[in-house]
Amino acid sequence: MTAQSPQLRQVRARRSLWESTRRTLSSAPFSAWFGMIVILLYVIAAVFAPWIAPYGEAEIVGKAYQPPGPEFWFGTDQIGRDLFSRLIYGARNTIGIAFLTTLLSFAVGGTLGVLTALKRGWLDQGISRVVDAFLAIPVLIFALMLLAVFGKSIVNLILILALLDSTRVFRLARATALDVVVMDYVEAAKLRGEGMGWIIFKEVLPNILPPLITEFGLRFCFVFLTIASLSFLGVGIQPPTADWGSMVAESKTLITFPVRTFPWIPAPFYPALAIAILTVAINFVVDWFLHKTSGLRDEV
Amino acid sequence: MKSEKQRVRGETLLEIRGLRIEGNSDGVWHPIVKGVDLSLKRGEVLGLIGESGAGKSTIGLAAMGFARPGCRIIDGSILFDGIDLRAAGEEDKRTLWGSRIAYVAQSAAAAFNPAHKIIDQTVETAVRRGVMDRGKAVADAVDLYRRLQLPEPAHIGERYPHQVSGGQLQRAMTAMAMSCRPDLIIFDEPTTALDVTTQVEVLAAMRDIVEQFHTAAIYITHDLAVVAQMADRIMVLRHGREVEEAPTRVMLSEPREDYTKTLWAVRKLAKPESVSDDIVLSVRNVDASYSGVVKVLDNVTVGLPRGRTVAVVGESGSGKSTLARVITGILPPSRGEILFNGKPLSRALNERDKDTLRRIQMIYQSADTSLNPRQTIRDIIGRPLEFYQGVQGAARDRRVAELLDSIEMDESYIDRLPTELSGGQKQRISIARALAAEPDIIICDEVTSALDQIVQEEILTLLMRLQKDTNVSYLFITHDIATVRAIADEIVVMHQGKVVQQGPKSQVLNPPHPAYTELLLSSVPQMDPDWLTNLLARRAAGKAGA
Amino acid sequence: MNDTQNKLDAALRQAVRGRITRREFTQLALASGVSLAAANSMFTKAYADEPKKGGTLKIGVGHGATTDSMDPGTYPDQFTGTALWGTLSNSLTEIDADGNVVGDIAESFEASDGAKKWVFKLRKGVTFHDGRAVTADDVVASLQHHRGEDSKSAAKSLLKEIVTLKADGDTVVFELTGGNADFPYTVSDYHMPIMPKKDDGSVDWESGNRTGAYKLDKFEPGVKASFSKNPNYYKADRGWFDAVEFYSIKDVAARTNALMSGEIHYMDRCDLKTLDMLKSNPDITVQEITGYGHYIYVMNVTQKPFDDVNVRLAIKYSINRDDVLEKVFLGHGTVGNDNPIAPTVKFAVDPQPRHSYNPDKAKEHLKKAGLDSLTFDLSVADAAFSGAVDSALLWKEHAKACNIDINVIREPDDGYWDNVWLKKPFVASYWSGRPTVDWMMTTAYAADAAWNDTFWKNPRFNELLVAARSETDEAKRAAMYAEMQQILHDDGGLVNILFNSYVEAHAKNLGHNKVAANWQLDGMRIAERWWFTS
Amino acid sequence: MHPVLRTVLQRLGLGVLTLFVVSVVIFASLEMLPGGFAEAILGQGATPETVAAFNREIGLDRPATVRYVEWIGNIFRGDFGYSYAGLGGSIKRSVTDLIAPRLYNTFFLAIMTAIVAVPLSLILGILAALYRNSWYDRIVNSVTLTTIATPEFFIAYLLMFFFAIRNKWFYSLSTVSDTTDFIEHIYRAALPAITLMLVIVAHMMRMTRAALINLLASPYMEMAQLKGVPRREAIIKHALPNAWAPIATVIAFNLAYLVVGVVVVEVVYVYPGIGQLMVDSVSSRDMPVVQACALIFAATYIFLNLLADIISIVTNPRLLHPK
Repeated sequence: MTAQSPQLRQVRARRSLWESTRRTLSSAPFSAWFGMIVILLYVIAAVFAPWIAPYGEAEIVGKAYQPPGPEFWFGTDQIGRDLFSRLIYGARNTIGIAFLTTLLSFAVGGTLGVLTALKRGWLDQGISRVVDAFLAIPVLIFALMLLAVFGKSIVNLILILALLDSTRVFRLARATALDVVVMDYVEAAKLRGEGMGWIIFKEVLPNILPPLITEFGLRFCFVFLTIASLSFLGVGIQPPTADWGSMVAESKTLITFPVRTFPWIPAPFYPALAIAILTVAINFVVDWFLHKTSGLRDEV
Repeated sequence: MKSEKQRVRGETLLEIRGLRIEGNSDGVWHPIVKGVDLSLKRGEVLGLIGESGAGKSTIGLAAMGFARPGCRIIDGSILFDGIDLRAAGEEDKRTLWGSRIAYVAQSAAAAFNPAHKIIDQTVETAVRRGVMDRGKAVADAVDLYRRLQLPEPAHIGERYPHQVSGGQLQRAMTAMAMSCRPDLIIFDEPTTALDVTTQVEVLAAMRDIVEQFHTAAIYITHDLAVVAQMADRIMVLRHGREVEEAPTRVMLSEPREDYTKTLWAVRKLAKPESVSDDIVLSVRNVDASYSGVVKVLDNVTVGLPRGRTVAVVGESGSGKSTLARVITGILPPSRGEILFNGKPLSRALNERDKDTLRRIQMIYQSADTSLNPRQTIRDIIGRPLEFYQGVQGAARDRRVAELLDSIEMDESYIDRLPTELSGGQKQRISIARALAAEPDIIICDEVTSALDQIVQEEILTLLMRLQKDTNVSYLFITHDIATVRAIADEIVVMHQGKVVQQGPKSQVLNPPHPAYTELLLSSVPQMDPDWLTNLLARRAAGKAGA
Repeated sequence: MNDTQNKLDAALRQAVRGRITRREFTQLALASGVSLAAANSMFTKAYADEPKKGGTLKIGVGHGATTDSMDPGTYPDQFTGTALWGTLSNSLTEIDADGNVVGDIAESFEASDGAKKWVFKLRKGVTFHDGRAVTADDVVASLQHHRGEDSKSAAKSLLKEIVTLKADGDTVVFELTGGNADFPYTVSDYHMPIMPKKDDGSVDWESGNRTGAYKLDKFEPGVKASFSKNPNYYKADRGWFDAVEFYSIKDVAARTNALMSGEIHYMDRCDLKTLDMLKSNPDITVQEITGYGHYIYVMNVTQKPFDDVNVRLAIKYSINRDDVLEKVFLGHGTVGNDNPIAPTVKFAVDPQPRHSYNPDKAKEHLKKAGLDSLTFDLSVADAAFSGAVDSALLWKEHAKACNIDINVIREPDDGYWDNVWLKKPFVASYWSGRPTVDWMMTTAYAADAAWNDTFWKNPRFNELLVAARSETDEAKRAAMYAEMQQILHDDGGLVNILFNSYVEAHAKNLGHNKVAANWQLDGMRIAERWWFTS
Repeated sequence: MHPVLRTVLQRLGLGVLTLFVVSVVIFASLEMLPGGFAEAILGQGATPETVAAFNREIGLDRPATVRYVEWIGNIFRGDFGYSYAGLGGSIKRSVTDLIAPRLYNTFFLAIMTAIVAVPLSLILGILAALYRNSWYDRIVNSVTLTTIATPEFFIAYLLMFFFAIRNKWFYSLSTVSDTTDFIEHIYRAALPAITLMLVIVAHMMRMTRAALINLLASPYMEMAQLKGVPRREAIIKHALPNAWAPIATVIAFNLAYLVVGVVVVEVVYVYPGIGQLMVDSVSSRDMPVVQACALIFAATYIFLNLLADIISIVTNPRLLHPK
């Protein structure tokens, strides 16, 4: 837009970082606020799980399926563990694992994506072909095989999911980077004689962050859905570790029993709800973020 | 022609009073237009002129009762032919738009929908409004194409936007605007994106068609010489306020306000040429091509004297930017050699050593794309320092401060991001970045063409001062003759990859010229309302004569 | 099941078949101390239970894979077992509801030469589904299928005691390496259906032309197997349904839902977690049978520290079996006593002293072994039996009190039986159990047993085992078996946590007699034994 | 050569290459899996002799490379080989026979779902873009989000509970066979289809919306408005044609998912699809079957993406009519 008065620019120029964040937040819609608050709560729960949770993660503290009450807020699960505590620890494990996985997949996929976008040529071809192949193999089944090969430890789970996810990240990073690598400042850096490392991490990456961060949010959610499905197929996170996905899978048989036999919400609904709410929250924030970074302004 | 026009003055068509418009950024509202009055009679052409940010486009759109997303009209009245556009509902406005008020956007390339054929888009409104059935509409459109001197008017409409040149698109868009014979057309910088030679044709076409249908128009531009050709009256805007308003001739002959006077100061800026034989960089018989098929550079030979400025002039596609890429080594030449300080320069970038890289620096046309939006000024200017000279920490910051000072910017800017600077400031930063390397040569690729004229002048003077201080040589790539006059010692005229003419400024700018140089020079708009008329007449005569 | 009860049941069955009058039954009932009202209600109920013809039985089984094949040598589990054997085929003998072996294709069988020679006399008028009569040659061919160099049969090792088998008129004669009084049990195995012999001497296992109560209509491996009534089945009082369909439903929730939505009438392997809720469903009966199957942890007694019997005993005393049964298996099963022979098996005893949780005894035995604390690795995976991991974790807790530190290692499920079982020193294992003491012991505890997963070689035990085989005097055999079980209990390398129950559920309108315990699904022969009451 | 044709050929070439890589990857991971076919089949019952016998029969006693080369050789001759299961008998189970019915079922379900899901999500997406930030938009957004956010099997069980157990409107068992007639098949596959629909509609609808909204900022949309084109028409006539490329990509991705990603749903509803087959075959190490499944999956994926590319070309004049 040619219509932007110098004053306007001045104001923006004089604004401190903190103030601008404050302004940005103040302009955030309700959904974004909701999202951020929820995420914050989850993170707190995850970080301080041992202090918040009334009982231990795998501690058997009562009879099976006790209804919620002062003693057990959400009741107990199939072998008498406190559901509430398991949920809290679940937050820790689920979010922790999902976060590590996503982080790893972005470290690998992102770097490679930008690198290939810069270098092109045979490197690009080679990597792209392999990535295509990996994309063409059904994630679940492939994960199943790899887990069988390397054993179902949490570490392996993270590594394998990260590997499989990184292919998708690679695709995105490469696509977005292609728009950035043609920018003059990248050429300027090349002219200066900068090394690949600098160009990737200082010149290109910072400029493709918005779409990557968005994708990060979504991938993050998909990770624990994938874990849920894996647990359902019998190879996810192994008991007694509390993880929402596995928790839903563990007590899946309860879902289809008439609720009247439960005067309370059946056990699997809590973790499922936990997942749903977090995903919705993240997506709200992501949507808002997208909206801010995209040129589009809504009619005011 | 103008004299005829005096007669057809009718009643007032558009009446704007006390218009105030605000723009929103990050949830805060800032004034953009601060109370502008404006009135326009039938068949009259009003020129809105001002720098970017003067609010001229905003006013232009407001004249349609439209405010862009993120803008809002807060006060004032807009009466179009008696209809209060501020009070009018979306539906009422929609029926006016396209049929009675039409808009011609700055970049036709972007404003045409890539997915539809030109003809379909041209007749869209006419057909929807039921002004005429499609058959008639198409026929009419073809007629308009013809009047606008579009090549093969019968068929050009069948093409998709990306298949025709920018100048043709701009005219097609004018045809689109004309399709319903509106009472008012808003031209929003319609020729800014065009080459000078193309601009002449487009200007002529638009002027004639407006006259023929005796349509009122608001012509928005930052180029006085251009508006002088189009408008009956000119209104100068600054920071959302009217500076002065007067009939074109008056405005040109005796502008009242100082600001208006400064607007064409740049035209007056002229550096005495001084030739030298101490060649720091010489390009010899260089060929270059991208795909390997088409020669973008064809046997180009250019010499750049130390401490002097060589201007490379040409239209887009003349290969002048390619020359820069060849010299910087991004595009290795397919033939010929480049001598730098007498020694042959390695063809490819990665074969050159750090010091050579340091000695040849480049400044790009658009500071927006040449400054990394995620790096602060400190990093942008500081990087070459630590990269080439290994200056670190406090020492580096001190040097950055000095550089900022040398480009006449306060060191308080050191922690700003490029996005927080004005166009001119950004360009200064890129200059500072180049200087930081203490180069022998700076290649300036259209460095001023994206800037307002006043800012252009500032930048050019800065460059010249720096040249005096550091004895750096400029290879100055531009399409703007005025700039060339201002800064060059020698001039190289390029056309379709070949060097048409080169030599000292005085020699190149003064007749006799080779044909192309002639065309180029003559196409540069002059501060004379009759320039376009006369030029066309001359050319017609020339054709007739030939 | 006490004696009178059995007598009454028998009488009832007679009565409803009209062999004795209602009065006679009532008198009998009163005589055995049952009130008149009770007797009457028993009679009416029994009458309602009277088998009725008709209907299509649909069964959901938690096994079945696309790799299942008609080859009985490779029947891996309940799906193939129940469908392709129990429904489609018969073996020479079968195990009845009380765990006794009775003739099936064979009308009778007798041993001679100290049970080294066995003669099976074939039943008259038994025909294959294509109408051809079953001959001794068919029987020989069918059993040969599991023997010989190239046999891929899982039953191969069961039959390696056979020296020769030959057809002799309407009898089949077996020569064994040593005496085996339980040989008739062996040939009741579900891997050994009788199949028609081909001209080339080999047996036709592919076509599914067998002798069973139902003919094979369609077999879609891993999905479904459907059968229709065999009109000229030679057992008059078996095979009531018009058609039987088996669905492979691996997901327990899906299985349960199918039962609740009435799309199947019978499901095996119920989900213990939700059993109470299932029971609360008015149209569904949950039935629980303690079978021969048992969940055990086995140690390699040839390796330190397990080579010391005191260490073994200390370990056996260090686990609270009741707690495991309660917490992990939610009470479904019978705690074990380090004796692999299920209580329901003939000659089973309960060796004393029972190995129940006792930290003091455990410590005491450790001391005897010259240790005051003990640490060892325990390799487990739910592939051995579901709950193996949780049980191990619980055990770890129990053992702490005994100065025993168990280091539980979770092994991958895939390939557990190849890479862990019989390889690691202390592992989780599962035996689906065998109908006889001899069979069980021969398979897993005899010195030369193919699957001796404790590597336990006890001379006395082995000589008893051999002796008992050829011993035809029931009393003497009982004594021998009792001693063997005692020895194994005291000295062996197995920690038997519990005998698992087959927990299965079915629609209320299914009728049946006493349910066999040797396999799931009424000894895998549910299709020919059960019926619709309405 | 015409750009469309060129792209198609080029992609097909790459596709074949990809398929090759896939087969190598799969084969390698199968080789790495602990245990072999015999052990998997015999389980606890495996003895060295029987395992040896099995391997002799299947030819597993030969080195992996040899087996792979042989296998791929047969593939090029269009022979997918025989399942390891029941190799001994006179009736061998050819992989094609094994897969054909399953593949039919899978495609049946996929197509059945797509036919409803694709138009539905397009309409929902366009409406959401039209009335963005309206209540409709917000509601559709949240609902779709929650469906994305819930594990598939959870949705599946819920549907099962409400529509098969509480109210016996549908079957909870979707077991079908080649004897099931068309209508019956549709009826049986209804619940799985709905489940999948809930999952993919969300993705596609959101992408449609995003793709459209991205374009609203472009100058030609403003131009359309200033030409007096009504908002609805502007979005459908001016935005949509330029949004096909991203939409097509995401649709292709989801359709691929319908074929390759439904194993969970198949398990829950006991639907004899190809996903189940592959999982089974993996756990029983039935190499020829696993490979065949993998190739089919990969091929589907590649084909659909190719389709998406073609769509984005033909809807983009720049590519369709180069200067």
